[in-house]
Amino acid sequence: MSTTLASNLFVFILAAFLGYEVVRRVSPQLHTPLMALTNAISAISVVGALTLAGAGYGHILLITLGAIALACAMVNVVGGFMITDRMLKMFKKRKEK
Amino acid sequence: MSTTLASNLFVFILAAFLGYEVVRRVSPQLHTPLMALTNAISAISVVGALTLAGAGYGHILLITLGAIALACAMVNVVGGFMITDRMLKMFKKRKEK
Amino acid sequence: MVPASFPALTGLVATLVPHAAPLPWYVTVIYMAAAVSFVFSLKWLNSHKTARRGVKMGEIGMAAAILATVFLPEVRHYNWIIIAGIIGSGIGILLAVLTPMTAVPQQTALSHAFGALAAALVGTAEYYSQYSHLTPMHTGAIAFESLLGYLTFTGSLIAAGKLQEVLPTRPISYPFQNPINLSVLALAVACGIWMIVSPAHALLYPLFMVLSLLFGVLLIIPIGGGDMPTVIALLNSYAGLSAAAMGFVVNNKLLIIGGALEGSSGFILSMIMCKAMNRSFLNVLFGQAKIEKAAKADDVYGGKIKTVTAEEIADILDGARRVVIVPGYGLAVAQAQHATGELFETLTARGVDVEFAIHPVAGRMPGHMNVLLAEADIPYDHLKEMDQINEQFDDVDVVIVNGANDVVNPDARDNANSPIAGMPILNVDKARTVVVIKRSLSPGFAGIPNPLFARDNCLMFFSDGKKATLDIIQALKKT
Amino acid sequence: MVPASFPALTGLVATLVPHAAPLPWYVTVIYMAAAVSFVFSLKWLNSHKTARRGVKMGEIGMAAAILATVFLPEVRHYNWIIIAGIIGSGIGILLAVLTPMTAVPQQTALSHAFGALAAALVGTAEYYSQYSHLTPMHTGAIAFESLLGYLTFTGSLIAAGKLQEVLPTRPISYPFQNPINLSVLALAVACGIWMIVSPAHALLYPLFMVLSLLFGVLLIIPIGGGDMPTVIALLNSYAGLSAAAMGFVVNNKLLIIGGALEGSSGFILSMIMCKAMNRSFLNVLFGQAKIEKAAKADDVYGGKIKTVTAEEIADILDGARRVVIVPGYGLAVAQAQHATGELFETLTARGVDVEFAIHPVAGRMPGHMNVLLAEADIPYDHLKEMDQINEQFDDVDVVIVNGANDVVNPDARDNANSPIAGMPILNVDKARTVVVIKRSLSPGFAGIPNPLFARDNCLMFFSDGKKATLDIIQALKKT
Ligand SMILES: NC(=O)c1ccc[n+]([C@@H]2O[C@H](COP(=O)([O-])OP(=O)(O)OC[C@H]3O[C@@H](n4cnc5c(N)ncnc54)[C@H](OP(=O)(O)O)[C@@H]3O)[C@@H](O)[C@H]2O)c1
Ligand SMILES: NC(=O)c1ccc[n+]([C@@H]2O[C@H](COP(=O)([O-])OP(=O)(O)OC[C@H]3O[C@@H](n4cnc5c(N)ncnc54)[C@H](OP(=O)(O)O)[C@@H]3O)[C@@H](O)[C@H]2O)c1
Repeated sequence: MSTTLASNLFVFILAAFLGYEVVRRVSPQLHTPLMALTNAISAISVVGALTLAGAGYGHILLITLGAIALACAMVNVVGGFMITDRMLKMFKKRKEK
Repeated sequence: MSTTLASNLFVFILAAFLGYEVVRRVSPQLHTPLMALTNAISAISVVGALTLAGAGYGHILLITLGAIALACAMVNVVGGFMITDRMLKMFKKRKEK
Repeated sequence: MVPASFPALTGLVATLVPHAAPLPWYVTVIYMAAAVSFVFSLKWLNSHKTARRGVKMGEIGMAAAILATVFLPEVRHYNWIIIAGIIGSGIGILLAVLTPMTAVPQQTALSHAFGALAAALVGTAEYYSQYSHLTPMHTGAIAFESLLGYLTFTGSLIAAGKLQEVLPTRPISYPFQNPINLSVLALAVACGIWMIVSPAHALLYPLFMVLSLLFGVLLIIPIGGGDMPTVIALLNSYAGLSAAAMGFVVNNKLLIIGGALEGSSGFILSMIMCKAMNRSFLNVLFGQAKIEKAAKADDVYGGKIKTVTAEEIADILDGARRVVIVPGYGLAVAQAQHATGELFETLTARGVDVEFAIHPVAGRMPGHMNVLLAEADIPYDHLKEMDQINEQFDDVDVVIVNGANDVVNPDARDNANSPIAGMPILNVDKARTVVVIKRSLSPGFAGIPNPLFARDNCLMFFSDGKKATLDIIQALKKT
Repeated sequence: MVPASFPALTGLVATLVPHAAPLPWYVTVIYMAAAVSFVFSLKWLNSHKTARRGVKMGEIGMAAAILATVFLPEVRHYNWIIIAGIIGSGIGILLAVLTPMTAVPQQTALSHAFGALAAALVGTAEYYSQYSHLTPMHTGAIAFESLLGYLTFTGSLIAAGKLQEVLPTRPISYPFQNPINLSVLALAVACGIWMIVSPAHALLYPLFMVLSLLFGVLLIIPIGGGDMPTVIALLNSYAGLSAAAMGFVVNNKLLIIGGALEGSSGFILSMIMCKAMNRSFLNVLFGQAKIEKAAKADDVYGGKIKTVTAEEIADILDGARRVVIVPGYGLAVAQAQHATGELFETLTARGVDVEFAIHPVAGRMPGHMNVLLAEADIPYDHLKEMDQINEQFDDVDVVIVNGANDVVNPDARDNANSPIAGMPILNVDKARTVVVIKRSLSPGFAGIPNPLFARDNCLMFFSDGKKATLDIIQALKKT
């Protein structure tokens, strides 16, 4: 196994466990915002699309693929965080009267 | 930063967070066994001592250092798990009479 | 190694290897900080008090990681980045601002489609830019990324279509469904393995891509609308895994972490959903729609159904101290959340103690009911989980069930022969009086009659969920 | 680059680079599995039911990792491995089997010393085998490993000595203590940095080593016996970090994970200890021993102390329905756990409801009281945490405080000027009757009088913790 693959696997395993431990304590009340938030976070794949779309060399087809991927990922980066916050803003405690 | 150092740091950060999330839920009743168990687990450093003591080439001084390190780590490998189990065995529920 | 069949592409082989160069150290540090910020972002979602801070934290980490990447030396041309960035952000803003809360499930499914498509396209580009010097390991990672990405893309589109009711919500089935679906998957996997063995074969990747897209469709169409909560959670997990796979392909640990976090989150949510329906994953994915006849409906209901009017309900509520409202799938369909919020205010103003009992699978996605009720300004400390409130129904004067059915079916608890036996339910039948709002006696998702409706303490109000609620408020104002 | 001052070692330079060769893939897989097993091992310690399974899991992972390493191609000579393995395992078995439960704190401190020494020695060997071609990064990791390893080694030995009372338990202080200690640390760090700049300088490493060893001693001797719970937890964390640092040096991710797990576990435990004493880390480590006089002891106690005999206690217990026993540091010192177990049995046999209220810092290390009481066969569901029982003392007939003092001092709660103000305490003063077993009116660790002893509902039984308990059992048998 290449060292790179090995260390990536270690990172994946640890992150998956960590995600499990952290997420299982999120209250069911917030499961919908949770999905939106994780969706925004995994849109970090925008970083991969960026290097592709910005490489500027190579075939136009590849750059187009990169640009479409970038646009798709940006939808989630921007939309994901915004809608999470929009939902969370709605959760209010009883206001004292 | 070398790629190796970077991936080691990623692993360290994730493992530290994971440890935090997992350990903070251990009941105070088991804090003493917890210390013994983590001590046994971190004695995985025996693996580093093994390659040193078993290399067989190089200076006798280095091999001696490796052998002492190996012995020290083995104390914790064997002693740590055993005493953890010994303590855990003592915790019993009320026996039905 | 470079075959003649890729004439247009041969020129770029070996030019696009962005991840082969090590990153500048400060970019690595920023990526680490971003990973930590993502972990805190999720941690802080644990509690209402810190949740919005968590979103901020995630945004900061994301912004830092994007900026660091944009200024990498190998990123040289910004035209496409700016154009795609603006288009993507624009769509994102529109979706985030315009989506009504009742449509959040569809919107979520769409986001999974976008995320998965991004991963799939990057996988495709990686494959075509490097096919002549791919290691088996690298091809394997690309194949994994593409398979997951394309199948999640089409699967999520189908799910979004079903949720939006553009596509039929009932399960679509045909003979030999499972064998056919699994064959398509097996073919795709075989293609992937072949690609690993000989990466430069011209037709393999397109075929692989088509099979993955097809499998995504086939996987989701047999699943009924009622199982969408589980399916959305599962697609959430897949979308995360495809992002993580992209991390393996471009060798970026931050992507792996971000993807893994979503992957396990979606996995947990689908586990919770399955448990709350007392079903297994495999059963949700491959269980054929049951064709059992709900023949005994007449036996169960015959002559035992008592209906009420809004005025009678108002009278009953007038004497109540403690009321619990059980929202269900029908409340979302009827868009009755704001009316329900008004009912909550009206009753509270009259000194009644009003709470909401929320079953984990009520609604169309995990947690959906909570978001809807929060939208209607109902304070979240009045939203109770099943386990919190289930012991307390003895002590409740009136339960109002609005558009829920299976999740309050006592057969699940009492009748071991029921198709939903063992599914945890809300014990509303223990309350003094139960008022059920639904349009007819037609069954819920499970397709079985509900003996609750025939109980002595149960009164039916046949009406649309929103109209019924408004009528009750009207009637209450007159008493 | 290779200086003449290391004549004996020049021959081996560049021979010992075990981690430069990539591991066989199956070893990597085994290491991953071992990492996963360690995580499960800790996870399963969450609950009594799964805890022992967790130990098994950890053992399996450890055994697999060791076997995989032993059969690595670069491990060629087994003589030393066998000898050192046998000696180490032998000592380990002896320590695990023979250590009495009252001595677990010392044993734990000793284990930290062993673990840290192993890390430090490997760091030393790495340095000397590679000093001529070390990168700054690598030297930095070795320096970090050695510093942490050696300081934890001596620090843990001092802590073990204090706990075993071979060394004086009271804080040892001298003028300019903190400036001197910090200078030693600064010197060591300076040496480390110099080493990174010119790794081959002959005298640097030995000097660095001596300074690290010295700093470990200086760090722990000023800390009093009462602060040992925090200090042990901190040394636990350091021992883990030094193992993790070894992982960076030999580039082994399994070591990094194992070390990081212990590192954060120790960190959490020391946080819990500090919080339970309402103090900060820095205050524990660098706070000078307060020389305030507990001058007001006479004011507090004068004429208000009521003593009782074992027979009188037996009479009081005879009428009690609910009894809570509060064990403290003195119970461990008196080795009174088995006598306490017998008292528990005697009272339970008479139909009394007996529970134990355990303060987080009671005893000499985190959780120590629980282990002692479990050893005495007291079922763990009768061991209550502070938060579980603190609201219930109103409802308790008799509290027996055995060898505890500061953790039941109501001044911490009620008197904002008390030196221990704000420290969370057990509210034993709310019980109907409190019986305190200790040998005299002398203060506990904080050195302040305890107004509890002067309360109307408090009775003092001046005696050794074990003898007192046995006397009460005797008296009970006679009533
Ligand atoms: N997979 C399973 O085995 C299973 C089993 C149970 C539940 N579930 C999940 O649980 C979810 C919800 O359970 P549930 O009890 O909330 O729903 P349910 O059992 O599907 O019942 C929903 C009820 O809402 C009523 N309804 C629909 N539109 C309405 C409207 N406009 N106004 C008023 N009522 C309306 C329907 O009755 P009318 O047509 O008479 O109005 C229906 O009986 C489902 O979406 C599904 O995901 C799954
Ligand atoms: N750092 C801080 O500020 C701080 C403050 C409070 C507590 N703590 C921690 O809390 C721990 C325990 O608190 P604690 O309330 O359990 O202990 P404590 O406050 O230190 O008091 C222990 C008591 O045990 C008694 N004792 C000693 N040997 C005995 C024997 N053989 N038989 C009967 N009694 C005996 C002593 O009184 P006699 O000598 O009269 O017998 C002493 O008052 C300490 O070890 C310390 O770690 C720290």
